[in-house]
Order: sequence, then structure tokens, then C-alpha cells
Amino acid sequence: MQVGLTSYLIVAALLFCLGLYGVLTRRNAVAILMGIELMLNAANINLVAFNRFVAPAAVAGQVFALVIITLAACEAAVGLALVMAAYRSLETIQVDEINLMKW
Amino acid sequence: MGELAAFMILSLVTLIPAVVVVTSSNIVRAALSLVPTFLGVTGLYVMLQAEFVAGIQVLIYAGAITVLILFVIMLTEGGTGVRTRQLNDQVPLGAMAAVWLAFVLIVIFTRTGWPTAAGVLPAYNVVAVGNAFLSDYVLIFEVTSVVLLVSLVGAIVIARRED
Amino acid sequence: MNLASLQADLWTVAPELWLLGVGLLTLLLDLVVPAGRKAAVGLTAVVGLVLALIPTSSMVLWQPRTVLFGTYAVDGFAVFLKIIAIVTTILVILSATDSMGRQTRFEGEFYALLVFTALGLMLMAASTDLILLALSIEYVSLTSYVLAGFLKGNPKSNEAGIKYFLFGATASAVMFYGFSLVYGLTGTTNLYQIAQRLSAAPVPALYLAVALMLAGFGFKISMVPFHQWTPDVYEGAPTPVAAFLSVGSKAAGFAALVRVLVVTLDPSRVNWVLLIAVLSAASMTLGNLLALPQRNIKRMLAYSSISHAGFLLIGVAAFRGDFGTPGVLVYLLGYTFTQLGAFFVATLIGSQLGTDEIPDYAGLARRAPVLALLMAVFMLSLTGLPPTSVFLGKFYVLAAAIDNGLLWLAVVGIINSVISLYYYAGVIRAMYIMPAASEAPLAEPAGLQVALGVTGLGTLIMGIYPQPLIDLARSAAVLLRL
Amino acid sequence: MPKVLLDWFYVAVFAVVGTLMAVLPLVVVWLLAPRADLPQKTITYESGVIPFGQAWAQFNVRYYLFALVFVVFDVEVIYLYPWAVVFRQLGTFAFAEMLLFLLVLLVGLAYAWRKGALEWV
Amino acid sequence: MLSLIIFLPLVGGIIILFTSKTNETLLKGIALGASLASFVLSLFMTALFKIGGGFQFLELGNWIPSLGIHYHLGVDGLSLPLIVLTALLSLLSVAYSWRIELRLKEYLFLFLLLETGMLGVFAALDFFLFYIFWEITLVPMYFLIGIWGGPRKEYAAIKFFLYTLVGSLAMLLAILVMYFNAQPHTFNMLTLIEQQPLAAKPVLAALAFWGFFLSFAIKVPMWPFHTWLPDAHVEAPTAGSVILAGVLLKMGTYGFVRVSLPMLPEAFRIYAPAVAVLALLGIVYGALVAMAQTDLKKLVAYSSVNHMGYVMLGVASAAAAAGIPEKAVAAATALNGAVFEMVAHGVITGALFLIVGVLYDFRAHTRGVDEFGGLGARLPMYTGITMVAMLASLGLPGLMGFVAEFFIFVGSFGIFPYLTVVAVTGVIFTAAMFLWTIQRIFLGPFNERWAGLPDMDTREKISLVPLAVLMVIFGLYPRPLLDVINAAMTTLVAMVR
Amino acid sequence: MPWLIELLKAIGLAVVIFTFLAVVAAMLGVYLERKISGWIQARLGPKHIGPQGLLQTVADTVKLLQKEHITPRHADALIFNVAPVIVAVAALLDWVVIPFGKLGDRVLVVRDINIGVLYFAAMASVTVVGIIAGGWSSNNKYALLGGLRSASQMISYEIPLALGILWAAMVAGTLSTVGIVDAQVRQGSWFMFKLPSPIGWFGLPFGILASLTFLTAATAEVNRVPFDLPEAESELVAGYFAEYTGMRFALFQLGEYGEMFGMAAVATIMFFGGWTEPHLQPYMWLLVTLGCLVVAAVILTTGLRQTLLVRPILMLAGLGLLLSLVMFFGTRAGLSQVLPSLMWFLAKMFALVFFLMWMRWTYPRLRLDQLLTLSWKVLLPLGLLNLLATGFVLTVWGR
Repeated sequence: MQVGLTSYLIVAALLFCLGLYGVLTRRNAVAILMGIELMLNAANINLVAFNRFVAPAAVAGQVFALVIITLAACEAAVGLALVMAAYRSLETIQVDEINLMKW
Repeated sequence: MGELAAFMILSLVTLIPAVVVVTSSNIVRAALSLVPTFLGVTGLYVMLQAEFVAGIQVLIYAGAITVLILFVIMLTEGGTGVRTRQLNDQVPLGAMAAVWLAFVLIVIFTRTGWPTAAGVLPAYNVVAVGNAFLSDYVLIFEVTSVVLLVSLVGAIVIARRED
Repeated sequence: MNLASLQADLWTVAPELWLLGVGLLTLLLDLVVPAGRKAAVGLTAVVGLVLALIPTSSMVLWQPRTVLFGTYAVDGFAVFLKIIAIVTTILVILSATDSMGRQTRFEGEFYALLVFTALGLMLMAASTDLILLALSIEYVSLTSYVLAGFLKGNPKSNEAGIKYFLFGATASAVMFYGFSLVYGLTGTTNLYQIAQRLSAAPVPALYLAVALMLAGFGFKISMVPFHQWTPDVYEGAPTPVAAFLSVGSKAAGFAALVRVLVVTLDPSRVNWVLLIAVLSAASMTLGNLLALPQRNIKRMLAYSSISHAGFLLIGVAAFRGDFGTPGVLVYLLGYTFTQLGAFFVATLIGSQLGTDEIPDYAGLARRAPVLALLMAVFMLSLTGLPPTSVFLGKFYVLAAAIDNGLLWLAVVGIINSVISLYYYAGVIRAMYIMPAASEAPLAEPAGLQVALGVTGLGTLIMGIYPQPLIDLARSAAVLLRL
Repeated sequence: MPKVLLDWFYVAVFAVVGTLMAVLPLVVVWLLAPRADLPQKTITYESGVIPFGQAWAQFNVRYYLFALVFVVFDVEVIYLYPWAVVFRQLGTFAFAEMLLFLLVLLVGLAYAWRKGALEWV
Repeated sequence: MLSLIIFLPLVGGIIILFTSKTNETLLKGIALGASLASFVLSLFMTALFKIGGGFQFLELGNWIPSLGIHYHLGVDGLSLPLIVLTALLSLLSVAYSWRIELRLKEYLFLFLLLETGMLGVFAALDFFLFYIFWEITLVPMYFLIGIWGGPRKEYAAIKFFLYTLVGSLAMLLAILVMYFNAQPHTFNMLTLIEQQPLAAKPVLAALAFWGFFLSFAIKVPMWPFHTWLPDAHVEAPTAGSVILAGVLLKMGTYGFVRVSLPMLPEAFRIYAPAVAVLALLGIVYGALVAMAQTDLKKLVAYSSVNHMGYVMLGVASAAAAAGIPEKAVAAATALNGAVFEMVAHGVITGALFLIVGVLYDFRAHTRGVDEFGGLGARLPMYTGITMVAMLASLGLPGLMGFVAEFFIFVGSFGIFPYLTVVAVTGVIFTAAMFLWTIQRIFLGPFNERWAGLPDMDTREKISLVPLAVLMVIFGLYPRPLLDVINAAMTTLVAMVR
Repeated sequence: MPWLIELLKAIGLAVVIFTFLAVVAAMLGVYLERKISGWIQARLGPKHIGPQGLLQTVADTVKLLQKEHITPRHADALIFNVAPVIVAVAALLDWVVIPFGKLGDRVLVVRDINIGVLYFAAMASVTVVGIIAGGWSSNNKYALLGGLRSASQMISYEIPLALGILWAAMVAGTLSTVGIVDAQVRQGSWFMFKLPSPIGWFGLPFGILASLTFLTAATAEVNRVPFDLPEAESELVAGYFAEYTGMRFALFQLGEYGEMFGMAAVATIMFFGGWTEPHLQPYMWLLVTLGCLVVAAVILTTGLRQTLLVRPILMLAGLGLLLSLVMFFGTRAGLSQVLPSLMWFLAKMFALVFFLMWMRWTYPRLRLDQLLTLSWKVLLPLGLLNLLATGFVLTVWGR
């Protein structure tokens, strides 16, 4: 059996769904962020796989993946800073306990 | 044959720790499980002949983002060692959503005829990436620096104390 | 590499480069300006932004084209939204010069970040490349998270920041996944090439990609069902930031949405018109219904902004013909003035009275008659009563809907307009009808006065004599299509 | 197998073998070393004092600030790698591009520096 | 000239905004001056008006040319009386409001803004402009009710606002439907009448018709859209009620005659019976409910429902006869009656509300019909004017109301005979209602509580006497007014064919 | 079955290199460290087991193998065990890309990965995770604090480290380690001294700056004095491995020394020409010979002879004498390669290791704030500027 594009896409899809599951079920803000990172990785696998199989002539997919990695890093930096700030003033990072505002 | 085996192993290396990441009741273990996941993804990149991205994946994801996450865990609730409930009440819902989405995605992916082209990737893709960044994607390249700058400034502002 | 063409292209990004310079200057200036005089930093930023308007607006009538290897569009549409972004930023900075200094010691960074965000919004409006689009959307998101959580001493602001971040990052991740599928279906990241190649793409995957991408755009424009963050963030964020988010991010989000949908996706292959129409109706209705019971003005404006997003989506769904795209632009501009004005009043009340509750606006008509009058005008404008700017916008999008045979959507729109009257009138009622708790007049800081004046005049002038703006929007609606 | 894959095949083998060889002495120890389950032995070391409280509740945002600056500059560096490889073929313009890129980030560094994010107090 | 009439009040209002709050006399003076100027100009215009000359005093200017929106004004025999009526009632209301103290500046500004809006509605010949003026009337009215109104002012104000906004937005849709079906796209009402863009598209025509219908019917208000009216009328300050009943309601019927009838004749013809039935229900229901009221203001309010029913009956009849040559005369008659009734009702009901106000605002502070009694002897002047107004309202021959109702019945009988017969019985209820009211207030045993009640003062007389005189004059000699109206209506009916 | 052959080759190489690391880097490294420290501190160091105490570390290893593994109470046992393995394996993986020398036309390198130096930097960065994991899983205040401090330091110095790597990569125009050495061969000199034409020898200051940046960062990266703050025995009770005993502890040591040797190797490759022989004119070698002779003579003839410190220096001088003489005659004879390249590589690497150890025992430990200031406020700007200046010189000025 040949390892084709679809195989990679399926792995990425599973990773994406795992990440989504994490985002939906976690209480801890940092854990949610980890779920998000998994989702971003899934997107990157897609991009690199497509680059390899769909459009190998250029490296657009790889460039895109690099940009997403960059953004993931920035997101982590900013997001975790927010988590720290929240922890300092609210003394929790469990998102379901961060609920000063309700409709 | 070897390729398939490698692919299977890498997939498992990616996915099994990922399951730990999203289910472990110990947040530090979850965070540390990110490392094998990222490395597994690195392996997949390598199989896809994107070794530059693979290197960056290790450097940034495993070496920087994970560290950052670990730091924050240490500095907040993980550092106290207190085991708090990690999952909320949406577990069945989330599981259903994830499984359903996975099903949909896989069905669509397997049935879609992707437009595969036969060409080959540039042999030395660092050079290709460099050329892309410095010519075709020059704007993206420059904007990236601004994004980094604002992230830096913003995160510093947020992380520092007000007094 | 063709150096000559690149140098020529540099002129087309002159406003962006200028803004980058202004941002850097602001940031550096903040390092040397002593505490207590940080307003000077804000003023520098304002001056820089005003100057940026000159090169930007000179581009309105340029021949549409893409520059920098096809990654960036110079068309009227982008330029129009750039102008909105810059104007918004100017006004927000002006409105913040009074109150931010008292609330945080990071005032200088605040202005700098706003300038940088304006840059991001401009990029978002003009990106014609998926990568650049993703980058700029995320760029704006990142600064927005920071701005929302800017007041670290304030738990609500913290909460706003963290919620915004978690929702936003998730939405971005989903959107990137969608982008990756689009790339996979076409093998290119250039929107125009995508447009050509998508015509042969398999449909189910295309639907999937569209749905995933809509998550990201929907988040930016706070479209149902990606709207949950809106009220909490608007309530918790510093009021000028809430104003900025409700206008700037939304405008840029629409820019990106319109570009992706209208330029790249042939509705005959993915029936996104119906999808958008349904989402539009849902946004309008849900936003309105949830706005009804609100007592906090920022929360109310948040829900109302969801509903306005729905209205704007009418224009997107009805993109065919002479009304859709210009309608979105006109609506956005009108909404910009009005919504900003409303938030500025809220800023002033918040900083003077320390409250955001609508009942605390009681008797404002006596304490600050001009302010109350302006607020009344803004509220009526948001309802969509003539002769105000949002009326014109609503008129336009409703016209577009009818022009495109989406009569049902127009009906939903007007029903929602009526519902919205109820809560907007609630503010007027508080200001004019309810008795005042105190008769003491309110101080009105200079920066805010200027900002309020501009928004008020904008709201009214656009309502009374919109011809120049309509001409502008029409020429701007020449969205570059290949 | 293409050369690139072979390269990384070696890396993988190295990782696996290395792990095995690192675990091997642990196993040997497990087999050889004596074991005596004295409860005192597993008390964490705290300079001879009976430990109190959980490991670490102290809160110091400094660590985070450094990690944060690190992440940003680490990302910056990944953009330097491809540039370093190709800039001589692309010439002056590529250099100017990188100059702008770094200029922006140097402003960031100046900011962090001046605002004391790089101080350990 | 027309622009001057319309915008003079607004100019006055803006001047008021920039005048010191404390100088009340000046404020009042400006307001009075502005509305007086407007009124005088409207009279002047009337003098220059050529009967049967179609639209006159046309003004056409570019406004938003890229959308085909123009600043387009003009008057014909339909709008002229209404404009004069508006100017007159506004003037009288300003005069009546002399004693307002609470937030005078805002009050006067809003009032003048309202006047501009109303005048604009009647003069606009461009749909966009029409719509804007239409909407402009809502806001000041909301404030007038909300700030200066009675105990339930907030509820009444928002109810009024919501109802009418539903209507106007429906109208906006209808306007847009018209716009997009015209070739070229235009908002010009005259062009649209000529083009009949929806003639060949029955479904769209029906939609547009119902859109307009909703808007106008709420404004009129027709049963069952009338529920905002009693609240608004009762809670509004006196001058507000006067304007509301005297002018705002006419905007609805004016819309039917100006828009629905000529632009969508086919659709209107099809649905005319339904409209007529609703009108009839309004007539009967209005009268019956009014009879049951003990609150004087409410009573007058419901009588408005009743009277507007007559107007609508006339209009519906005319619509039903559209395109049928042999019924053209009847149609014209009915329309003449309807328009005349609009003017008459404006004058009469305006007067009635002022009358209630006289009693309530500064004297008795109650409007309970049953609390009075035997005032006739004590307040002769007041009683006299009230009697004239009420009798005019119930359609006593020789007074204004009679002429109007007579024409309506004559006209509509030829078209809806059965309905008309029922409607005529409605007149009986109306009469009964007013007579009973007169009896309860002015006749019967005197309630000693009101022993110190003074008669009307000069200002009140200035407000009321002209109206009473008008009722009598046009009751006895309706010809000049009728000629004006008739010319327009005949053209209209001819055009519809 | 070509892949099976490759597999066996890979396993073989892995075993060899791991053994090399364990024996040379860790065991010999520890021994050298103790010896050199002894020398610098004017004492003898290990002496009793084996000749000159050479077998001391072997004995220590045997001892460690018999030690009981204690897992602290409440520790996370799994992570506690995995952490040292991560560190050790990361150190091992560094060696995949390091070329030891040249045999004929074949470069002695496990694999010449085309992103070699990037790979190296990536592997170095993984170590941090292991250290934090180890510090956290011990459930010990000191260990956690030590782990965090260590991690802070390592990440702080990763950027200057990367800048140093980038400098070399930029000058060579490739990321491959072999490519970098080849570039130095092509221009005939080490990057530390000479840049490609048209700069040539004017590149000296840039090269020295870059190599200093890299070496400083490398020292800090492997937590060595003056940057050994994280494991300061007196303050933090050995830092993140406070709770580690027996072989687990040894694995950390292995990782650390492996990493140190790796750094030295990479520095050799990037700045000191890797396996290449120094190409000096014969008379230069003669001068070196004379220098060594003079040193030896001065020591032997003056009172310095009495001091304890002198013997190692004397040994070194003797070694230098021998070497330069061989080189002199070799080059005179017209040999292009006088001594095997592997030897040159090891010599340079050990020289650097020696340098690092020398630093360790000469300089006092920095305070944490000094340490971070050095990284962020000195090395980072300096590295960046150096990079830019070199880039400028290479492209713009050079044209």
C-alpha cells in the first residue's frame, strides 16, 4: 500500500478532532491552548502534504506552514500572558471559573 | 512497505500522545505529551520532504512553545501540584462533536479527488523557502516581523504588573 | 527578481510603510516620554495617522491591480476600508487620551498597539493571498486580545482578554484548517488563481472548506454562531477598545470575507449566498433578542453589533448588482461613525460616572445636553432612522436584498430593525425621560469632544448629504476581479 | 529512498537506539542495585528539614517574561535561516528586506530592554 | 417657496437650540414666529394656487443622483389643504403651549422639527424624501409623548414608536420593490405613477401593496392596527394630541390616496373590499368603544378611529372602482369626501383635543367624563365651542363633518352599497356617543367640585376660535375647499384609468 | 534489502557514537574536568585508580550502577524517569550531523543532513524540556526552582547560540555542516579568521566576534561555569537533578557532557575549519616550534620549575613542539594532508573542551541578573549586529 495524500489528511483530521475535543472539554486555559496547538499542527500537516502532492513546484504550502508556526508561537506568547494576568487577578485559570460577566 | 511502516509508526507517535494531551488529568503530563506529538508531526514533515519545516517544528514547537506552556503551568496551578479537575461538563458533547467531525472529514477526504501533480519539490527547500520569502512573499516576510513585534510588546504589557 | 517593478510597487504600499514608521516611532517615543505626559504619544500617533490618510485616499481612484507578486490588492475596495480603519483608529485614540492614562501605566503602548492594529486592518483589507490573509487576520486578532485584556488590574478586562483569546485562537485554528483545504484543492495561495482553479474543484470538500473558513471570518465579524465572545469582551475590555473592536475589526473582517467569498467562490458551485443569508438572519435576530434585556450599555452595544453584523451580511449575500458591495461599504462607514460615537459617550460616562449601566444614564439630558443629544442621534442612527448614516446603510443593504430577490431577508431585516428600536430607545428613555440622580454637569475632555464631534457630524452628514460618500463607495466597490 | 529520507531514517534510528541505550543502565540498576523501602528515604530533600507544603507556590512572572522574549526571538531566528542561505544570490534587495525585518525587531528589543522586561530584579 | 414653508420651522428650531435656555420669552417668540411665518406662507401659496393645475410649486434638485434620488417637492389639490391644515394646527398648538414650563427649549425644538417633518411628507414627490420626512415625524413625537406626556407616557411613547416604525419599514421595502421594478430605477413618485412598474407583476404588486398598506394602516390607524392610538393620544400632551390626531393620522390616509391608489391601482382594486371591511370595522368598533369610555381624551381618541374609518371607506371605494369607467364619478365623489373628511377631521379633532386640554391641563386635572356635569351654565364660551366641535364631529348638517361624510357615503354607496349601509348606521353610534358625552359634561346636575372653574382665557380662545369658525364656514360653504380637492381627485381617478 | 543494510549501519553507528559519548565525553570528560580543576586549583585531582587516576570515572560508573534508584514521594514517577533519557538522547542526536573528518573522498559523518546546523540547534532546544520535566517531576522545591532557572538560562542563550550558527551558515551559504567545512576548505582558511572574497582577512573581527558569541552562548547553554547558576551546589542543592540518584543522575551528566562536546564540535566545524588541517607556510610552523621551545626552556630554566602548575604546560608545549615539527616537515615535503583529518578534528574539539573547562575553574559564577543581562543585552544585539554587518560587507560593500 502506498502512503498517499489521503493518509496524511486522515492523520491530520484525527489530530484536528483531538485538538477540538481538547478545546471543548478542557477547563484549564492552558490545556485549551494545547488543544489549539494540536489543531494548528493538523492544519500544518495538511499544508505540507498538499505542498508535496498537489503543488510540489513551489513551496507555498511550506511557507504557509512556517507562517502558521510563527503565529502559533505569537499566539502562545500573548495568550499565555493573558493567562498569567488572569491568574494574578482572578487566582484561577479554569475558564469555567472565570465568569464575572454573565448575561 | 518501509514507507508505510514508518508512516504508521509516526502516526501513532503523533496521535497517541495527542490523546494524552487532551485527556490526561495531569496538566503537566498533558503538556509534556505535546513533545512526542510534535516530534511525530516532524517525522511526517520529513516523510513529506519538508525538512526545513521539520527543523522549525522541533525548534519552535518542541523547543519554544512547549517550554513556554510548561513555564506557565509551573507558574500557575501546575506548580502547586494540586490536582484540579481538568475536564468540564461538556465531555460527551465534545466527544460527539469530535467523532462526528472526524467522520465527516475522513469521508470527505477519502472521496475527494485531490488534484495531484507529479512534480518534485525543490531539492534544497531551505533555499526555496528563502527565495519565496525574499521575493514572492516579501510582504508576508515583513509583516511577520511586525506581528512578532506586536506580540512581544503586547505580551510584555499584559504579563507585567500594573503597579 | 524584477527590481524595478518592486520599487514601483513600494509606492503602492506607502501608507502601510508610513504607518509602520508611525507605529515604531510611537513605540520608541513611549520609551522616552516620561509618565504623565503619555498623551503626547497619543497625539503623535494621531498626527501620523492623519497624515497617513493623504496617501491612502489618493489611491481611491487608482486602477485596480495587484502588487508585490500578486499578494496585495490596490483597489478601491481595499482603500475604502483602509480609510475606515485609519479614521477609526484616529478617533479611538482621541477618545482614549483622557481615560487610559488614569487606568494603566502602559498608556504609550496602548497607542502604539492601536496604530499597529490599524496597519493590520489595512493589510487584512487588501490581502489577495491566503497566507497574507491568515497572517493579517491573526495579527489583528493578537493585538485585539492584548487590547481587550489591557487593564490588568481589572478582573473583567482579564476575563475579556482571556475569553477573547480562547475563542479567537480556536476560530483561527479552524480557519487555518479551512485555508489548508483551499490550498489543497487548488495548489495555490493566490486568491485569483484559486478563483480560477476552484471552478473544477470537488464540491463536498469545497463546502467543508467554506464552512471552516467562515468560522474564522465569523469570529472577526461576530456572526452567529461565532459571536459568544462579543458581549463579554466588549463589557470587559476598556471602552475605547470595545469601540475599536466593534468597528475596526468588523470592517476588516468584512473586507476579508467579501474578498474571499466574492472574488474566489463562485456561488454556483457552493451556494454560499443562501448560507450567508441564513447566517445573516440568525445574527440579526439572535443579536437583537439578546440585546433586549441588557442593562449594561457595552453589553447592549455588543449584542447590537452582532445584529448589525447580520445586517451587513445581507449586503454580502446580495453582492450582485449595484447595491451589495457598495452597500456593505456605506453601511460600514456609517456604522463606524455611529457605533464609535455611542462607545465614546459610553467612554465618557464610564470615566466620569464610573458606570456602564444604562439606568445610570438617567437625566443625562440635563447634565450634559449636547452629549445626550449626540447619544440620542447615535441610538436613532443605530435603529436606522433617517436622516442618519446607518439608515443609509440599511437602506442600501435592504435595497440590495430586494435587488437580489432576497425579499425574505429584507423582511427579517426590518422586523429586526423594529425590535432594535426597543433597546436603543431604552437609552434615550434613560437619558431624557428618567429623572436625574444628580444635576452636576459632566466634564468633557477635549480629545473626546473632538472624537464625538467628528462622529456626530459624520453620522448626520452621511445621512443628509451622502452623495459624495456614495460616489466614493461606488467607485470603491470596484473589487478587483480577474 | 531519497537521501533526505535516509538522513532522517538515521536520526530516527539514533533516537530509538539512544533511548534503548539510555534505558539499559537503568534496567541494569533495577536488576543489580539493592532496594530497601525505608519511608524516610523518599522524603524530598529540603536541606534536612522536613518539607512543608507542596512543591512550589511561589509566583514569579520574570520567568515568563524571559520565556516570552525568547519565543519571539526564536521565531525571528527561523526567518534568518533561509535568508542566510540565499541572500547572496538575491543581492542587495534581500539584504534590505532583512534589514527592515530586523529593524522592526530591534525596536522590539529596545522596547523590552528599556521597559525592564530583561531585568531580573 | 415650498421649501421655505417646510424648513422655516426647522430653522426656527435650530435657532432655538442655540438660544439660551433661560430666556423663555425669546424661545417662545422664535417658535411662534417660525410657525406663523410658515402658516402665512402657506396661505400665500394657497392664494397663488391654480385650481386644477396639477402639481404646482414644483422644486426639483439633485440630491443623491447616483441612486436617482432627488429633492422633489410639489403640491396639488390633495396636499395643499393638508399643508395649510398642518401649518395652522402647528401654529395653534404652539400658541396653546404657551404655558409649558418643563424643558421648554427641547419642547419647542421638537415641535418645530415635527412640523417640518409633517409638511415635508405632504409635499414630497420623491419616495426617498417622502420616507425621510415620514420617519422624521416619529422621533419628535416620541419625545413629546415620552417627556411631556401623562402617567403612562413611557409605555405609550415606545408603543407609538414601535408600531409606526414597523409600518414605515414595511413601506421602505415596498418603496424599494417599486424602485427596482421601475425602468430606469427611480424614486420619483410622478414617474412611478406614470410607469406603473408593477402592473404586470401581480405578486410583487400585492407585496408592495401590503407593504404600503401596513405602513399607512398603522398610521391611519385602521382596525386592527389602532391599539397604539388610544395610548398615544391619551398620554400625549395636549398639543401633541392635536398634532397626532389632526395631522399625523392624515399622513396614513394621504399615503393611501397619494401612493397606493395611483401607483398600485390593480392591487388596490383587488384588495379594496378587504380594506373596506376593515374600515367598516373601524367605524363601528371606534364608535362603540368610544361610547364606553369615561376618559374624555380616550373618547376623542376612539372617535378618531371611527372617523378615519370613514375616510378609508371612501378611499377603498374609489380603489374598488379603479378602471371601471361607469363608476368613475362615484369614485371621485368618494375620494372627494375622503379628502374633505381628512381636513375636517383634522380641524375638528384638533379642536376637540384642545378642548379636553383646556379642561384638563390647567383647570380640572381630570378627564373623567362622569366627574363633570352641568358645566354648560358656568362656562358658556367653552361649552359653545365644545358643542360646535362635537356636533361637527358627529356630522350635524351645516358643519364641516357632515359635508365630508355625506360625500363619502354618496360615493361609496355606488360601489359598496351594503357596506355603506352598515357604515351609515355607524354614524348613529357616533352621534349617540357625542350627544351622551355632551349631556354628561355640560348638562345635568352641577358638580360642586368645579365651582371655581374659570372660563377660557385669551390664549385658549386664540387657539380654538379659528377652528370653530372654520368648521362653520366650510360646513356651510365647502365649495372653495372642495374645488381644490375635486380637481386633484378627478385627475387622480382619471389617471388611475 | 538496502534498507536493512542501512538500518544495521544506523544501529551500528548509533551504538558506536553512544559509546563514544559515554566513554569519551562523559567518562573522560568528567575525569578531565577533575584533573584540570585540580591543576588550576593547584591540587592533584583523581590519582589512585589507574594510572593518574584514569579509571576513576569507570569506578564511579560501576558504583553508580549499584546504587538504588530512589523516586521521591509524590513524584511523578514516569516523567521522573523519562526526563534524563530525553536529555541524554538529545545530546546523542546532536552527533548525527557532526563530521569528524575525511577518509579519501568520504566525509566521516553519520549523515550530512542538509539543514545540519538548524538540526543541531533544534536538538539543543529539546534538552530544555527534559530539564523542566526533571525539575518538576521531583516534586522538590529546589529541583523545580533549579529546573526553571536552568531553563530560563538555556532559552536565553539559545538565541545568541543560533545567531552564532547563523553567522557561519550565512558566510558559507548553506546549513549543512559538511558544506560549512567545505566552504572553509574552498577559501583556504577558517571562518574565524577569514571570510570569503572579496573580504578576505578583513573579516577577522567579524569572525572573532561571532565565535566568541557562539562559545559564550554554548558555555551557558550547557550550564557550565561561569553560567552554572542553575545547579549551584551551595544555593540550589544541585538544581534540577537534586533528587536524582544513581544512573539517572549519570544520564543527566552524560547528556550534559555530550552536549558540551557537541558544542565544541560544532564550534570547531563552524569557526575552526572542522577537520581541515591548518594551511600555514612551513616557516610559520617553524615559528610555532620555536615558540614551544622557548616556553619549555623558560619553564625549565627558571624558578617556575618548582611550581605544581608547570607540568601540564610543559606537556602541552612538548605536544605543540612535536606537532609543529611534523607539520613543518610534512608541508615542506609537499604533502597536502600531513596528519589524518580525524586527528585534527579531535584536537580542535578537545582544545575547545579544555578551553571551556579552563573557563569553568577560572571565572567566578555570575549572578542570575548578570547572566541574563549578558545574554539579552550584550550577546543578542552584538550577534545581530555582527550578522548584519557581515551580511552588509558580503553583499553590498563587496560588490
